[in-house]
Amino acid sequence: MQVDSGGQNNHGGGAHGVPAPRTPEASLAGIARVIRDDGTADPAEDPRLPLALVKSLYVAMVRTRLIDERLVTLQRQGRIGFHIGSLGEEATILASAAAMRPQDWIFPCYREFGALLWRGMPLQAYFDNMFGNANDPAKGRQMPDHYTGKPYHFGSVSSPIGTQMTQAVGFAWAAKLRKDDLVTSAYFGEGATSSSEFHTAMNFAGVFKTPTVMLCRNNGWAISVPSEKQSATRTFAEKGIAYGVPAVRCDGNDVLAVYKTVRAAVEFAAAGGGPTLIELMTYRLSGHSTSDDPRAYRAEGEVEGWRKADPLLRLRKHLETLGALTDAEDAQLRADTDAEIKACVEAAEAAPKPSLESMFEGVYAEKPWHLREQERECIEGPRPKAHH
Amino acid sequence: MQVDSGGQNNHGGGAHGVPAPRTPEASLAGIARVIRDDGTADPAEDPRLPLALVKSLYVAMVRTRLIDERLVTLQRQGRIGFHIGSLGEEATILASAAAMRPQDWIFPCYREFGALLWRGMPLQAYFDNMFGNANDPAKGRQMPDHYTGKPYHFGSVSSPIGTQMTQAVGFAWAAKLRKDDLVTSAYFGEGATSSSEFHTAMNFAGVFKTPTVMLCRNNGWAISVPSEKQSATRTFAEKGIAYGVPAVRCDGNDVLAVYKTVRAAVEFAAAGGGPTLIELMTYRLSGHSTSDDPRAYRAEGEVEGWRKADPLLRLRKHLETLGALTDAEDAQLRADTDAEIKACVEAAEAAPKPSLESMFEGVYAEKPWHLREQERECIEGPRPKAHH
Amino acid sequence: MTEMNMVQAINDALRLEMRRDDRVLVLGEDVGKVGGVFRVTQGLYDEFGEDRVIDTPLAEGGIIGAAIGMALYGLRPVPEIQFSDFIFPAFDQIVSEAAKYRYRSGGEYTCPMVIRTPVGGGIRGGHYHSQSPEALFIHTPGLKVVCPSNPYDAKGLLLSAIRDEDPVLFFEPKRVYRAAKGEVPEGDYTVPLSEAKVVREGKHVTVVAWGAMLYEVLASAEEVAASHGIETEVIDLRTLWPIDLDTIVESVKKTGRIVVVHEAPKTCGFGAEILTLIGEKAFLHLEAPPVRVTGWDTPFPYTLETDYLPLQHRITPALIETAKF
Amino acid sequence: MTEMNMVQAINDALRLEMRRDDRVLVLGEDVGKVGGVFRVTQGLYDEFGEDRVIDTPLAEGGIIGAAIGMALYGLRPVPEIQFSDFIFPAFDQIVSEAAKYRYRSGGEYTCPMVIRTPVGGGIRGGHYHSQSPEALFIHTPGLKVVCPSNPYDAKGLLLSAIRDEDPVLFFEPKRVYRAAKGEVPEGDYTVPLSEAKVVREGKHVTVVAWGAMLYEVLASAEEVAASHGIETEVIDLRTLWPIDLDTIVESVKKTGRIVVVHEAPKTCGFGAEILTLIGEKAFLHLEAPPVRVTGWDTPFPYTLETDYLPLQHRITPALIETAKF
Ligand SMILES: Cc1ncc(C[n+]2csc(CCOP(=O)(O)OP(=O)(O)O)c2C)c(N)n1
Ligand SMILES: Cc1ncc(C[n+]2csc(CCOP(=O)(O)OP(=O)(O)O)c2C)c(N)n1
Ligand SMILES: [Mg+2]
Ligand SMILES: [Mg+2]
Repeated sequence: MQVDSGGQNNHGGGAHGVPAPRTPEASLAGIARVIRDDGTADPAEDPRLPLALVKSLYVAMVRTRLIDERLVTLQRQGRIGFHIGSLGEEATILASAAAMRPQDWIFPCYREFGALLWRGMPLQAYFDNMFGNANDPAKGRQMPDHYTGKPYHFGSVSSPIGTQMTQAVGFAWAAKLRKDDLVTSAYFGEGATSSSEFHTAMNFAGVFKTPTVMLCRNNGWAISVPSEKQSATRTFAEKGIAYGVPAVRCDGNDVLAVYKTVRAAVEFAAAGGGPTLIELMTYRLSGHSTSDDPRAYRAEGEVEGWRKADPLLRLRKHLETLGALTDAEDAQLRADTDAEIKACVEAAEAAPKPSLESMFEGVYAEKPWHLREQERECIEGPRPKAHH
Repeated sequence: MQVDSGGQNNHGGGAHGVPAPRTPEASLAGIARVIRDDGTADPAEDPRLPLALVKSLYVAMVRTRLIDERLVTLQRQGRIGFHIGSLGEEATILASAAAMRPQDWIFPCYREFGALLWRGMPLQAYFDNMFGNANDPAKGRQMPDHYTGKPYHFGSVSSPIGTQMTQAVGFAWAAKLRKDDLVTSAYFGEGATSSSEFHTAMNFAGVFKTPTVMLCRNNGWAISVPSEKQSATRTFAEKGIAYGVPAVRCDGNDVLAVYKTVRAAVEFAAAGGGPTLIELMTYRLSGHSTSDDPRAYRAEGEVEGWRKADPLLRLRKHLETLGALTDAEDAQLRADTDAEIKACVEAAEAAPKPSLESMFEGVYAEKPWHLREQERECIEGPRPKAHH
Repeated sequence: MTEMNMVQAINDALRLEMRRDDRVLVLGEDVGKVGGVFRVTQGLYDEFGEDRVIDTPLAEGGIIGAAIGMALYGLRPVPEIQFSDFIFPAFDQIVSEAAKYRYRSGGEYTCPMVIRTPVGGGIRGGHYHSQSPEALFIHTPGLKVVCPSNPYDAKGLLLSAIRDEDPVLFFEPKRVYRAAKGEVPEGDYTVPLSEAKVVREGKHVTVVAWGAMLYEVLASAEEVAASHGIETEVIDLRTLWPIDLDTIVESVKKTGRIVVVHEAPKTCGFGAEILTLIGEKAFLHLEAPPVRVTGWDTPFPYTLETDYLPLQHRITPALIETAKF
Repeated sequence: MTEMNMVQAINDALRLEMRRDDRVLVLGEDVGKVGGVFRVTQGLYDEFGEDRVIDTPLAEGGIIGAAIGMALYGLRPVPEIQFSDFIFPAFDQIVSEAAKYRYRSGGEYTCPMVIRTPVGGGIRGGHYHSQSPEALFIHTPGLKVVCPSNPYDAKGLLLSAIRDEDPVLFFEPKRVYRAAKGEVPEGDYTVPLSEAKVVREGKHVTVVAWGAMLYEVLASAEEVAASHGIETEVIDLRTLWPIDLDTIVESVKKTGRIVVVHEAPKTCGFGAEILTLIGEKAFLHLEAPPVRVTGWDTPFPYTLETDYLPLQHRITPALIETAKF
């Protein structure tokens, strides 16, 4: 069992004065890594994953990156309304998703479209969600990036911070009560550890020993609020202590470390050990979302430092040391992905809007009289002039 | 500075299987005490309080006990509607209140009428609250034991669990911003550590280093739920670690230990050190309130063990070893208190009910038209037949 | 048939459904060994064990958040909130999550669960053990809201609610938990949701009420029948939302007059909605201004609670005035 | 006088009052260096420093709970909730605590504070960045609720609200944050709470609205004046609660007709309360059924938001029908 507490308490009364972990080096001090600077795997730490798996993780991370970049462009062009991506955080998302077993369930925050695609959602369906068209599995009812993937054992994104954590615990608890061999994971940011949901989810998980892996993406920022203003602790992992929940910190830009750590927690949970809190040390390279301009609150220099720790570069270097990736392969992957994205965007843009009827469906299992009445009023009434 | 963490994490994934601290001995294992079994103070730990202070604490605790007992009787007789008392927890309440400085503010849970009286509220005013009559400072608007004592730097009781913690932090924070030398304390039960308010209050206190003393009365029970079902941790103190807040456990039935621990935290806070979490190990000797019959869920044997650890007995023995309390004095104290209570009850019962007008006052600073209208309707309309 | 009070009838429904459907479980504060502070879940812990009758930590948000997770999984949780005054720490999970799950996920996920909670005044509970927050949930699309007034309906409605595919707020009028008694069939039966019941026929004025206030309305109806010969038609709403408007409209078409009685504060209470619906559906049938008899717009007071509540003494004059208008 | 938009006017009010009264401070998520996600607090951090413009951890319950503590101490906190959709984690502190403090403590404690929060749709925010929860707070005795529609009122009402002795919910219609522009005096002035404003006079039909919908109502009023010669009297409510009912009743006595427009779902929305009040106060003056034009009773949808909102296309026919009834 690889899981242990990386936490250390600061009894002096809070972390004030402790320098903020604003560089990759400071952020990762004392944390075990697998992929070393030269790209080779540390033999003592290497989980020895099949090469095919590592390569497919690389493919997925590159695709995630390219999709992300394209969506930002589409938003700038006014073709989609919003995007919230995972630039720089791909390893935390892809490697953790890959470490879950097929029967396990993922409860997303909002940056995890990469995990949803890994789980099998067709790219077209994701783009349909981004455009909110009639083909969107969520029927265009929610903002972009508020996707849903039940067929892929993947939850439903909502905006209120933290709610998915408690639900992931309840879901895992139900499975445990039914003796169903499954584990749930919940993604959330370090800012979300301040929410009441984190407290409740962790406490219930601890008390009822639910098979849940709590995945804290510590990307340094909650919109404009730096991680050191969220908590007076030195780490977020040490919060596990308050709930009797084992916790561990992990280099979140190291695909192999993330996989190994999450996998251990999944196996621990599946074996009846209960929950684990994992703090994945990473960095949000982009703004919070397309609505945000981070230049108003953070120094470009800080970002520069982290660009060098880009998880894609690290994995690529690793694959190169293994002789498992050629430049030509990489270029082909990017070209294929671009083409695929282009086709999806075209189809998504061409698809019709959701119908007026669809607005009144699914509020309840059966439509009550008042919604039937409102639906009629809406459909028979005049349509709005174009807005926006 | 006496404050340090008594917490130890349990990395096995929760406290399941750890025997519940259901006896005073198990509960207090490893915790420093001041008053020893033979009644003498441990010279190494003794805070050397003035004898007059220790005696006045004894007086206050006896009065608290006698008031409590009388209120239970009054409730059984149907003369008051409800009481929630502090039987067995008097030391946690009185010694902590005494350790606060005059300029400090107390934010109560609901078992702390003893602290309110210590702070100077006349006993009559408390009984007026218990009867909800026109003289009640809260104007008969709230249930019994939902008192208010602003003149005594004492908050306003409300039922929703936990809300006072965050408010105590906000109040202390305001004082700190205004460079006003005051500390706040918040009382709460160990059950309340599960509430979202505990999480938020502790986190804000840690981040903003507010001068706040968080007083967790661990009395073993949250109504029928035993403390070991609230959390998978071995202690509640160790929850401080999650917030960078120093924490300490204390023998809650040892007046001198409570005073010393709380005083140290107050001085630490006043000196700019920030918040402290104190877990006071005690036991709820009564039911949760007069509405509760604990025989439905707990073994009488457990209560028996704790009766022997009664904080009044311990303090009395201590005073006797000091030759500072005679049986005659004790009897006189009890007789005086009885007489005082009797007079208060009579006056409170004789006082009129709050006026109908009072029901419409104080919703806002000024009465808006709709409440003036409703007041008129109420006053000019028929009165209800007697209910209950 | 057995005579039962509300507590027994609800307990009976829970036991029955837990025997019939092993996906059903109960969770909340003190619901286990002690059987809830009102003893509604008494005996269930002994019969079904701690995996299906679960004492939780003190966190309403956790109770509902976890129950949502359970419902997503496929169980049928019946969480209890000890008093409806304490539902607010769970408000976000209820209105942002449970209410919207089906809609926001395009129907992939559903959230069938019944949140049971005692409601209303009359037990000298003051500010925080007396409130009636139903309007807040009725205003939230995606939720159903039920409030029975008697043991028969309580059992039948709870069985319907647990079998329903949507999240239901099940408000139990604690003032009549033990006072309301009646014959209850022993086995399985349901009272369908969204069907109001005319519990007294009359031609002069329609009164809509639910829960504990129904008994006050019935007493006033008797009073005005005897004193003024006014025949009141009394409708027990039973399900508050989605409302059975037809039954009310039909009655108002007959009487031309409507009074709504509820304990919650007047302003933005459910009474406003009912009267506005009548204004929309039966305006031309109204022969008198629609009237509300409700709690005042103050926090719920302790000592003066009988002056606060819309009891018989306030309903009777409203009936007379409306009928005579 | 300077031309300002709503964002600038609110910013100006905050800056002015923080200069005038050193008890006033701002706290919330991202209100500091970046000046709020809508930039409403921009520049305040630079002028007043981190002790008076405070970035908090991500916990709305903490923001409001701490602000209550500050208000009890004697400060005048102006907490910001980033979107009113995210106010629910703070719901307990608002409705159980802030709203009841004065009453429950017999007047010993008071809780003056202004909770600022963007409200409403129109920015393609979907379920969770578009809602209008005002009715929940209007239903809670002890709270005041304000929603300005233009920069002049926004500044004047905010200054009144901060100086008020009671807790105020200050809803800012984000759809017109930048679109609504107007002349705003530079210095100190107030717009009193609980005073509605007749922004267009007319004799055929009264419309009550607030916030962003006011502009839709005015567009419809022009439209029906031109097309049907219908003269609409438009009332900008400005303070939702306590309501200025006199102004509405007076207008309805003249027009005999009333339409309320709001974005929130219809059922149990504030429209129901306004129409019921009119039924109570002006029943005999009504010449047509009172009408609501509101959001539908569904969660707020993304793609179809203009079909969801009660915009001009839905207001216009309601005016015509009501005027012609
Ligand atoms: C309850 C709630 N409050 C506020 C917001 C607005 N908001 C959205 S994301 C965010 C910051 C989240 O930071 P973090 O948890 O660190 O996640 P990250 O975005 O960094 O992945 C905030 C404040 C929200 N969505 N929900
Ligand atoms: C939000 C909320 N939920 C539930 C309750 C009902 N309740 C009152 S006291 C209590 C148990 C509190 O236990 P603890 O915090 O240990 O305090 P103690 O009574 O033991 O002093 C409960 C569940 C409440 N008052 N508020
Ligand atoms: Mg973050
Ligand atoms: Mg306790």
